Amino acid sequence: MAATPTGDVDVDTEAVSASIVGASGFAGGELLRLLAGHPEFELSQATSREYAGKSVGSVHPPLRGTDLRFSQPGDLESVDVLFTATPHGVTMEHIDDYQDAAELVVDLSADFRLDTEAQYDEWYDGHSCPEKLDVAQYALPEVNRENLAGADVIASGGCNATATILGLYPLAEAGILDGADVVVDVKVGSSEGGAGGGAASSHAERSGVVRPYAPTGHRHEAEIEQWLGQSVSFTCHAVDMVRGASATCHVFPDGPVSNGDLWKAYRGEYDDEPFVRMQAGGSGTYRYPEPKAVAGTNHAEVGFELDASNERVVVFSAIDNVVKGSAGQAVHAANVALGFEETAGLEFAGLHPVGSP
Amino acid sequence: MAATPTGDVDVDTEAVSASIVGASGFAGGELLRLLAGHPEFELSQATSREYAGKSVGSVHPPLRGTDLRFSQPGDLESVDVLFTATPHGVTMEHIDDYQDAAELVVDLSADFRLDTEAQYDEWYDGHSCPEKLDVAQYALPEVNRENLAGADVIASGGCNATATILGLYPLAEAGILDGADVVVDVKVGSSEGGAGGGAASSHAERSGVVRPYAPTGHRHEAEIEQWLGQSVSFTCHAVDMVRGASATCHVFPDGPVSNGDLWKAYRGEYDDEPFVRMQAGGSGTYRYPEPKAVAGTNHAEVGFELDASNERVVVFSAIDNVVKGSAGQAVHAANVALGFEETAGLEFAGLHPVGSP
Amino acid sequence: MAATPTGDVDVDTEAVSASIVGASGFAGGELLRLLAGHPEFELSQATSREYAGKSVGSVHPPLRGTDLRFSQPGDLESVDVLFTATPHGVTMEHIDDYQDAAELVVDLSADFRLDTEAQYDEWYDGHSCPEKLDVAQYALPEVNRENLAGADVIASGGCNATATILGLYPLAEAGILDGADVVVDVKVGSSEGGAGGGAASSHAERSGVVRPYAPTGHRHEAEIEQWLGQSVSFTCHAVDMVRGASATCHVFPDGPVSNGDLWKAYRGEYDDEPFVRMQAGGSGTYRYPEPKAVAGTNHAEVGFELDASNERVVVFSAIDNVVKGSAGQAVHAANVALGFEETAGLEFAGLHPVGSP
Amino acid sequence: MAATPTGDVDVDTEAVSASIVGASGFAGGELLRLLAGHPEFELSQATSREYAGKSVGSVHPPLRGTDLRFSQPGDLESVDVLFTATPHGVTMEHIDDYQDAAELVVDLSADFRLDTEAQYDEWYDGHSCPEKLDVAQYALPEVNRENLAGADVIASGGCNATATILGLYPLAEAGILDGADVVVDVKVGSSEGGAGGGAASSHAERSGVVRPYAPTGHRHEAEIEQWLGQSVSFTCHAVDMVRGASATCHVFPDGPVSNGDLWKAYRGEYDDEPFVRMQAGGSGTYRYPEPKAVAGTNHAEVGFELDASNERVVVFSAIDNVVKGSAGQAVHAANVALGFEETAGLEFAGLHPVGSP
Amino acid sequence: MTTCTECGADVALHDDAEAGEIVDCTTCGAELEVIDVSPPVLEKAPELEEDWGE
Amino acid sequence: MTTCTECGADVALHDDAEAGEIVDCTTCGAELEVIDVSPPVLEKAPELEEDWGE
Ligand SMILES: NC(=O)c1ccc[n+]([C@@H]2O[C@H](COP(=O)([O-])OP(=O)(O)OC[C@H]3O[C@@H](n4cnc5c(N)ncnc54)[C@H](OP(=O)(O)O)[C@@H]3O)[C@@H](O)[C@H]2O)c1
Ligand SMILES: NC(=O)c1ccc[n+]([C@@H]2O[C@H](COP(=O)([O-])OP(=O)(O)OC[C@H]3O[C@@H](n4cnc5c(N)ncnc54)[C@H](OP(=O)(O)O)[C@@H]3O)[C@@H](O)[C@H]2O)c1
Ligand SMILES: NC(=O)c1ccc[n+]([C@@H]2O[C@H](COP(=O)([O-])OP(=O)(O)OC[C@H]3O[C@@H](n4cnc5c(N)ncnc54)[C@H](OP(=O)(O)O)[C@@H]3O)[C@@H](O)[C@H]2O)c1
Ligand SMILES: NC(=O)c1ccc[n+]([C@@H]2O[C@H](COP(=O)([O-])OP(=O)(O)OC[C@H]3O[C@@H](n4cnc5c(N)ncnc54)[C@H](OP(=O)(O)O)[C@@H]3O)[C@@H](O)[C@H]2O)c1
Ligand SMILES: [Zn+2]
Ligand SMILES: [Zn+2]
Repeated sequence: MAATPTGDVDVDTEAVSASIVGASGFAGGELLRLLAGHPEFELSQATSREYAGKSVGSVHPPLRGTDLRFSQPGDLESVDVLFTATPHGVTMEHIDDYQDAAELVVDLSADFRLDTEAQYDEWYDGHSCPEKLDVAQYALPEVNRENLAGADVIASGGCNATATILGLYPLAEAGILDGADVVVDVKVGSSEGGAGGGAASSHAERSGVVRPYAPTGHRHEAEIEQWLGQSVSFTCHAVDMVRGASATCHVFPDGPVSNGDLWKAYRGEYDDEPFVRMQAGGSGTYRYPEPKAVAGTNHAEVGFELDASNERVVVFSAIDNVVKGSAGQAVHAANVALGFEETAGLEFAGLHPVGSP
Repeated sequence: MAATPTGDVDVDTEAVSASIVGASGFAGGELLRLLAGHPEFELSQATSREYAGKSVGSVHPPLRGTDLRFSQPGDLESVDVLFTATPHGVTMEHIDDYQDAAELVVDLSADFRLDTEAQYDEWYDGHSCPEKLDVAQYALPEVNRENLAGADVIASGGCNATATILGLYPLAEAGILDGADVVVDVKVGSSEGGAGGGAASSHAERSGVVRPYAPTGHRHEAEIEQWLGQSVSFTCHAVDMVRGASATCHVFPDGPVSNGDLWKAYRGEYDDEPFVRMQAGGSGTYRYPEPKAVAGTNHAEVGFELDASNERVVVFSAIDNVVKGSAGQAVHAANVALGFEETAGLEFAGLHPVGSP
Repeated sequence: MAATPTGDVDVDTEAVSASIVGASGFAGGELLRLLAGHPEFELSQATSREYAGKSVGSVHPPLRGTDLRFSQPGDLESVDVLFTATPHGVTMEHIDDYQDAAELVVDLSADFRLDTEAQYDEWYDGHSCPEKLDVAQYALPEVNRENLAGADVIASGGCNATATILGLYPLAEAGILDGADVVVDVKVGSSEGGAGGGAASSHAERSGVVRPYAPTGHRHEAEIEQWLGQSVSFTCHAVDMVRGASATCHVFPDGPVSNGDLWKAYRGEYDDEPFVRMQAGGSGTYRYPEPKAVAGTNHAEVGFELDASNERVVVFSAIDNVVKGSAGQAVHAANVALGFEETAGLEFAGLHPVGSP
Repeated sequence: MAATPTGDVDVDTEAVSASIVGASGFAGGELLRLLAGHPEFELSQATSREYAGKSVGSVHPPLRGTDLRFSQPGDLESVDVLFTATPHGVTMEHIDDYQDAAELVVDLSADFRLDTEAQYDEWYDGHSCPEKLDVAQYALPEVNRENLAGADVIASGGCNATATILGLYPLAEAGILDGADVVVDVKVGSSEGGAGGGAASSHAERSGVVRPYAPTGHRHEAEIEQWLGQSVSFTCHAVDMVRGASATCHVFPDGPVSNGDLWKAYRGEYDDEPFVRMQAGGSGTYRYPEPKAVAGTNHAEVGFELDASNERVVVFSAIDNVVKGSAGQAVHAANVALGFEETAGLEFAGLHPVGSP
Repeated sequence: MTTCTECGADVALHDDAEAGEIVDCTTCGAELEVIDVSPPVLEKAPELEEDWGE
Repeated sequence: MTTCTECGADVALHDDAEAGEIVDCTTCGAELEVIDVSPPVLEKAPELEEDWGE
């Protein structure tokens, strides 16, 4: 999977330096963890305004023992690659500074995921730097691998969008989605809300829920439509897990589809993908995609079942929202962009048994 | 809500005696709990083959201090009402004995929920006593109240079916379901599987899951279709809670529907229902139906959101599977059948805060 | 258990009016729930500064459908009994106003639990109204029933203190605690922290923990010592549940103790108590006290095991922190003080199966 | 940390072959996971009687995509190292066969942990191969590193014993434990019970518990006493997590101890240990050892707090029971025995945020 | 007594309700702004976007 | 080496595989019954109905 180095970053001789803006957050913490274990990157700075001066391990236990301390985002130094894991709106505001500081900016927010200003007007509150939308590339290698080398800005996908796109992309490519009606019913963990806290996300209120939180009009619909060429009816539920996003896609194709057609579509798309695992039926306890089976990993599980009597294909897709749905996707895309081994730094395969990671 | 006593059971002078077959199970335990606190019933026997001779509190902690002990199902004595909470197939086999023992049999299994032998042939493995299907009445008062008085056999609904039917019934009654496409995506707790155990339902394997377990062809589709006059595309997921069934129904009506139409349909159907609560939007932490908000209670929460851009109505419905979805529904139906106050024994309103009950 | 009405409140002819200060919190919400279902009380006001004007059901789902709305604490009207469920410090500051408004004040905070100003100086930050400490009575009926009738101020115990005192009181009364060394290792749920929220108590950080949070010097030691006449070595852990406090007391008596001695001590103290259940060994899944077996109830479970080889008695005690450890204890004490049936409004016996309530 | 190869296994030229007996269980699955990612080992066979013929990934999701299939324990081939992860009693019965098959046997059960037949008579049901007890070495490198090289049989410690020993060993070495009274209060996850299942460990019954399960007389006391030279009063509780063992040790030293003494004892023992992290006080959300902070890793967290007023030292110790408390400890010991890098295959540092892994 | 603009249910206003106050409908939970008090007029209150940060 | 009847992926059979044995496909997880060994023939194994008891 490794390719020759490309892009503007020189990776020939030594470690590539990387910094993280928003490193005290959940996605930023994952970036820290992944880059700390990455054979090609060397961590330079990790910013946090709230924790500046404290060791990164004081916030993120897996990094205990590391000497790195949080610095102020205003003190950013030059670096090869800058990862930004800030709330929506921050990167679009600072993109010039970020690009001054680094040749490659990998952003985890929604700021550069969509192609056009019009989409930001429709789904968000507009865009403050629309002229840069062109140069940004969507990170998800399974759908955009060929455009990542040489990119200046890479936009890591939304977690729910990633789960949905990975589930449906083979159908889109095979034409099975053309004219299909699609309902996407998503279940996500609490880390999706970030490290903030607040009464509704307190343990007492958030435990044990099946809580509809975006019944209609979820912003990720924009990304999904952009990549599938097709709108979907999307609804999100918070459930009692910390990591994980699970999309159940109910697809009603325009014409008849067989199990063979489906396997052809999925295997054709994913057989060579290092981070997608098919899981469709079979035996034992784990028969279909489940978020806990991929928790902590950059893997996606994808599977389906044909419902002949309802002329429906049920597609299941499960990821870890902060890895494959965010920091892992970003590192994977950077690996591709910089010509590293695709799986570098992303080898962790998960745990069994595991509770609610 | 109380009506004049009807049916064959004489409730005028003293407590009505009741026994439970399958009282060591999860649904049977709930029956015990509810009948023990019921002002009109007096518990007579509670059967369990495995625990015969032990006190009911040794299995069900809320019943500690009660003197009642499990007896063998073969030792059933005559009683006014017999509740049966056995696995599918047991009641149809023993229905004659049960009817000999009691004037009213309330069964919690699927054995008498469907109208015709043909349905049992299609969805189950046939029926051993099809001639009794006629005399049985479906328990759910919200859809079948008027037929319960005088019934000889009452069949309590399936928990997933109950959640779905309660969510969609107002739309069916208002004609909004005519010609509509409907996807039902259900999330349920582990008590739905019964008290058995087994490797896949062990705490280590079952914790933290979003696990598709009936992607297609779920048997409850038969009940749903029977009551809504309309087939649905149904998929079930196990999630990390013990009690609770939550149905998200994605409805695509044939023509345009307004918020006003929806409120009219739902309020018309449910404003006077003692056990249905509308919860649609609003403010605070609990905006839509959530199973933990009704855990331990006989309440259903129902709500909806209009997705204008997708011409979709998203309906949410949440119940406690072992109460409203089983034992509570059975007691509610018995209350109606026997002319008791409808809410008798079912007053518990739930807990807040509450984790994953 | 009911006695003749006593105290200053006239309970002969009609419902006793009650208001709650701090009704939007976790303990205040339980008070609302318990008083709403109480046969003798009539709810008058429920205060919250944050939610003033909103219906109480918008914060506490079990109260949906109730017309009562939160009012400002400044708008308190006269009432028979005033329950205060505010953070430590509020009641001592407002005690004069509260006593002007009601003949009986039942406070759930720590403000009036200790006997002397010196204790507040040692364990808290002093006391602003020490002259009232004398008139206040500790609520826990199992240790102070005879002093509740006629009290002007009743101070509901701390939840960890309640669990510990209930576990050890029979040993203290039997003299087995004299000269004994005692370690108390407590495990509690997240509702103990109140409705506030904050990053450390967010679902993502607080899930799945066994987190030492008061390794030494816990303030409840003061109450425990006051009631047992004996200091204990106390350590608290947060675990993954919402409701529940479980105390494991490792007791090393000064001399030999037999199982018979222990049963005599515990049965002597608790056989007639309506809310204490002995649970020591036995068979089945639930052999010792467990918080989930009493969740939502005013019951305490107490049990023990003799460790002959270590000359140790291990005592287990489990309660629901917001009921027996707070609001339920307060209502129970009010029942005693006002001569109501002791169990009035507190009959709920709990659920089985139940997850993590 | 790497040393020159020692023992009988030749590790010079190529991968060392390893097989696992009991590979379908929880500890065996962890061995599979760790050895699959280990740079020095090559997996040869993985046995399971129940799953023979199936791929190891069908039971353990992290191993999906691996071609290895379970084989029958009767079909064991020769190998360099044999790991056995079977229930107590199996290895002592088959030890001759196992030693015929491999030069180094690493057993995860209790069969070879104790030094003498007398201990097995006292704590277990005797020993069928007492003559081999001498040749076995306890695996835990922190206490027995110097005896591992050249061992024929290595006995991995019990998980609760490991947590306790790691917490108290520095005090024992520093003499602070001499004459001290020690209470050990342990909280563990459900994976400790193995992959079996059963009604009491079903999700519905086991969720949300704080359940005393070994109030007195726990067998791990034997190991603990063997390594600390001191008996302890030991009590175990099941709590709601899957992985993790947390020991709170309440120590009452014979004489005065200062914070300085404690830090000296702990830092002296653990400063150079690759898998022990001190965590005592500090700031932020994670101040003391917590199992979820080490879940999935071979790390132990150890910390303490001095309770001057009770002349007590409270020691906290947290591990992942199936890694540091079992499979990871076994691999660590094998690394030491075979002269590999100590941390080889054990680099995973854990996740943040993480729920209940 | 006035009517919820969302679901049509009756909403009871307390005596000293003031314009600008937010009440919720106990039937559907909608947040309603009191626009006028005599006679009472309610309007759906502007919604606070919940930020789930993804 | 033979082919999964469900997804078409290669399935490796071990040397002493016997007719009647159940193997699973490591690509899709399907349980396959070994119908014949030389040449290898696989067939989808009959499914065990999971009972969820509702
Ligand atoms: N969580 C997920 O599952 C997920 C999935 C996909 C994508 N994402 C995206 O990843 C981004 C981060 O999400 P998160 O969940 O990690 O959020 P988070 O936990 O709230 O972290 C936000 C981080 O950004 C920093 N930050 C906030 N405002 C800033 C500013 N104005 N300038 C510089 N730094 C600022 C914060 O640190 P200080 O305030 O201390 O500086 C913190 O480190 C978001 O755009 C989110 O949409 C998240
Ligand atoms: N759990 C739910 O959420 C739910 C919801 C709706 C409907 N239901 C229905 O309620 C019924 C009971 O379900 P459950 O979850 O309570 O199951 P469960 O926990 O497995 O209990 C089954 C009970 O039936 C008894 N039993 C089994 N076979 C019997 C036989 N041949 N003769 C007499 N007694 C027998 C068992 O006790 P012994 O074996 O000791 O005799 C046990 O008490 C099922 O039909 C189920 O479909 C359950
Ligand atoms: N939670 C437990 O397990 C437990 C157990 C035993 C005892 N307690 C005690 O019960 C009390 C309440 O605890 P909690 O857990 O319910 O706390 P909580 O959830 O934080 O609730 C506090 C309540 O007090 C109100 N409040 C705060 N400051 C106030 C002030 N200055 N004047 C008037 N009202 C004020 C708050 O409402 P507004 O801010 O909106 O006015 C809220 O309703 C505490 O003293 C606690 O120690 C709690
Ligand atoms: N779980 C923990 O936290 C933990 C911690 C420390 C130590 N340990 C120790 O590790 C060992 C395994 O524990 P576990 O939790 O992994 O148990 P488990 O999940 O029940 O696994 C037991 C394994 O042994 C196999 N097995 C059982 N009987 C056998 C026999 N007679 N011959 C050959 N194989 C047999 C089983 O597979 P088949 O039946 O299919 O052959 C299974 O693979 C135990 O000795 C335990 O004390 C466990
Ligand atoms: Zn309304
Ligand atoms: Zn296949």
